Amino acid sequence: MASSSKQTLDIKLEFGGGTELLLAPPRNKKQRISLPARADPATLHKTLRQQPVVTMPADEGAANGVSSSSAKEAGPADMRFLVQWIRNHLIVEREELFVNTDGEGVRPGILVLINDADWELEGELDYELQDGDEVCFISTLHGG
Amino acid sequence: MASSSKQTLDIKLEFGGGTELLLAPPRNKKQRISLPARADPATLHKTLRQQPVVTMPADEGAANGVSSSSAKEAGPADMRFLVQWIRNHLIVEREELFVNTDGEGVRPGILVLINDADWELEGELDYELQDGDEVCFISTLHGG
Amino acid sequence: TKIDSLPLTPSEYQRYGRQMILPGFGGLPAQLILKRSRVLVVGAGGLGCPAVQYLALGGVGHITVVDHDVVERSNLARQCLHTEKRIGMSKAESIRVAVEALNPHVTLAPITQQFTASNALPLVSSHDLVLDCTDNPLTRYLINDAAVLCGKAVVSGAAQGLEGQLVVLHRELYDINGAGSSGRGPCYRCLFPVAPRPQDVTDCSEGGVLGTITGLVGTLQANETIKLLLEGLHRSADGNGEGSPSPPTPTMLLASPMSVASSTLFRSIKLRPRRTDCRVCGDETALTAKGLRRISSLEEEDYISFCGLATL
Amino acid sequence: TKIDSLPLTPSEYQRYGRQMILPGFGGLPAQLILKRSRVLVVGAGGLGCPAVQYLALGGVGHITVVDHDVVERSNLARQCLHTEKRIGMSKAESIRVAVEALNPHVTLAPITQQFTASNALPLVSSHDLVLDCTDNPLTRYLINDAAVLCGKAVVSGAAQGLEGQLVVLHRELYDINGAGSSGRGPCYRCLFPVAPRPQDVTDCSEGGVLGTITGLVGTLQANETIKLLLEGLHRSADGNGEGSPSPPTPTMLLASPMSVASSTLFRSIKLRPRRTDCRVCGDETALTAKGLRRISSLEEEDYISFCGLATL
Ligand SMILES: [Zn+2]
Ligand SMILES: [Zn+2]
Repeated sequence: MASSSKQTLDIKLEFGGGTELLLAPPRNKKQRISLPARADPATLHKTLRQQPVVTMPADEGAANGVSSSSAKEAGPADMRFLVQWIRNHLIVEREELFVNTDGEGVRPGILVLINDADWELEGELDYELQDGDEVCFISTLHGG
Repeated sequence: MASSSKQTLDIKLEFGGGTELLLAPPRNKKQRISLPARADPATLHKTLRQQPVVTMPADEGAANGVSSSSAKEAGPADMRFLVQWIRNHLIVEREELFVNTDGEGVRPGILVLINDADWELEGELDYELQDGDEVCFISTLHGG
Repeated sequence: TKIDSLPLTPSEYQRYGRQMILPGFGGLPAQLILKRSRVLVVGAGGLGCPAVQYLALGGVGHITVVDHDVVERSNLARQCLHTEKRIGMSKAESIRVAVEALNPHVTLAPITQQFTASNALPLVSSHDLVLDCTDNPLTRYLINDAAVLCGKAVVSGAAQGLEGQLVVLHRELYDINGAGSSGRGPCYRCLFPVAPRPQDVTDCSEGGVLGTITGLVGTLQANETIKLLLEGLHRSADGNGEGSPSPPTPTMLLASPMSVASSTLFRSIKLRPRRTDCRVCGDETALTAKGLRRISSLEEEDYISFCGLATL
Repeated sequence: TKIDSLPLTPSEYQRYGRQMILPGFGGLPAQLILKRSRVLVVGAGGLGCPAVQYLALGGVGHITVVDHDVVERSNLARQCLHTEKRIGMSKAESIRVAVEALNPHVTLAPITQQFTASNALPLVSSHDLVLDCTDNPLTRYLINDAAVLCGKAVVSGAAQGLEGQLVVLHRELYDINGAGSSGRGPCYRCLFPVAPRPQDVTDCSEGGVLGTITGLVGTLQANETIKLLLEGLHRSADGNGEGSPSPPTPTMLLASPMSVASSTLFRSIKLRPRRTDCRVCGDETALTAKGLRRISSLEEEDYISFCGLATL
């Protein structure tokens, strides 16, 4: 709770191609979140779902996220962490339409973009998020 | 001639909607120029046309431009200066299709954009150019 | 009443079903708004054809097309609603024939006269908005001035060579609270107070144009029109994020889809706001202060001199 | 010979004149390349209609359209080449009728069968490139695999809801010196090595789609096709800046033209390069190292299981 704003990353999220339909209403396609800069595993605990966060003000993110800076296994916030964070904080139903069956990645058919580039160019799950990054989740379309 | 690179501004130019047809071949729609940071009036002299510059390397711009930093009337490079610079260095024929009849502005029907915004939002001819600015000259289209 | 309980025929329900179920479109209320809309399309060429095509397919109920030209073979590489067999027919009439086959549920009213200072106001005032699909500056200023005098927006498209431009003129702006209109965006005269000289104007017959470019811009004009017609509905809906437009900064879309650089295929540029001393949409005080006369009658304006065409 | 001295008929000169004079198009040589091109369009629906429309108008000489569906009324709000009167007719045949009226100088070959593992290779190999205008992942993988096996590029479009996507797959890349091909961009399997589960796939009949979106994407597919067909000509020309493409970074265009935010109307995203261990376009060494079997016969591939459709 004593976290300073330096312990959070300002991340712009965007959802498209239908992935926005998995979010809590009003299903904003564009959201700005404050992500803890250190990926404390406790953050990912499902009980945090009690506090649904739709568009987080900067300090609320910090309060939610960094419960203890001395927690073991905490590392820089990477895409692996962000995917879990979104699953726990933003997705309200049918999370299997967002995450992979292994629970770690993103389901087949969702393009993940980090600053408008395919995340496979950036290291995928291992990419360490930077303050100001823009991350998009776009479902590929099949219609014609 | 003793100018350092700090005395030049790196400006991205773009020409579209047909204005690129007024340029010297190969009529590159996108060009990167080094503009003297101080608008020395001598720079604008037509005799400089002897040295046509299509896509200027960084130091050539400085050499061409800043003949003397003590020249009177020198001020920060503004859009008025850039329009003249383009007229003298890039336009090879029919310059009346680019500049206004008053010789200072740009002819009616050309949209001027500074960093993707109408230059009227930025002060038009009086706008002082910043290093890295992107300036576009786009002729309005009338066809259908 | 019976009409209210079944506002569309079963055939219309079948036809429009796929768009009515679309989240963000607006369902039956949106379809009914389109059905009751009246749209004026000036120009039945490279832009007018695809624009009318998608307006008619989408179910815009009444479309008036104004064009005094006849179909020529040189039009056929881009003007998608005309055919080899209809060479020599009025373009407006040719579009009527095409639309009849595409969607019998919409009315296409062909006007085979030129759009002039004399007929501009009655034409514009009897429609909800105007699509500028013309090919010359004089008509563009005329459409603009008529639209401003009638309080209508103009969905203006242009295509030439390998480039296209799209802008909505004189559009109503809404403040972020949705509390109502907060004025209008710039009109064509705000953006271009001085007409280009005739020698600076190239048209498609001199400079050439590619069909996919006019097709793209015309389709986007239809899209923008549908967006504008449904704007009120979407603004009043509590919405899903798509449904509540923020105040649109006036922008122009530049399209260069033949470019090899992906960064310049499409670009939105920020435009200046309305000019308070604009001769057609400006404020009385600003005009008086500058000694400018407001345009109040199109027939009293000398568009020919304004466009530098008097001595040609 | 006589044919060489007048390679187009006077009627064709009249028709294509406006695009042949266009700086950056390529004049008569470009028009002749289009005339001699053979393009395969899989899918005669919302994307196939506008794509074929502008390919035919532009003078692409031979267009084969594959679709086993028949025209239904629910198609007509977006599928611009079909008409009320042709409800019940095969879509491929309906497109043939439409194109005959639009441009008698091009050949439209309708194939009223499904595109399958059995007919994919002969169909793809006899054309210069393929437009993917289909509506399901299975056919998208099949088109991709056939195109890679035949060494052809795929101009792939998709539209759903209020969004569209466009990407050229397996395209030849050229190094900046124009010294020749420097390999290929990613294919569909490079981008999506694992198929989406059926429950994650919505199609237009469930999710809905708007006609202006399919119109936009289909028109852009035609545009991209013309760009690709003329790429060799433009690369060899000393050019005017338009004429010498730099090596294209693989990109995908995302279109949300109904969005109110002008910054997201169109966006080009950078894609990953070709996957060396891609099962269809990968390198032998990388595949062997990973113990993967290269796809060499479409009929031996189990597309139904791959797309998770076996148990449905
Ligand atoms: Zn105005
Ligand atoms: Zn591949």
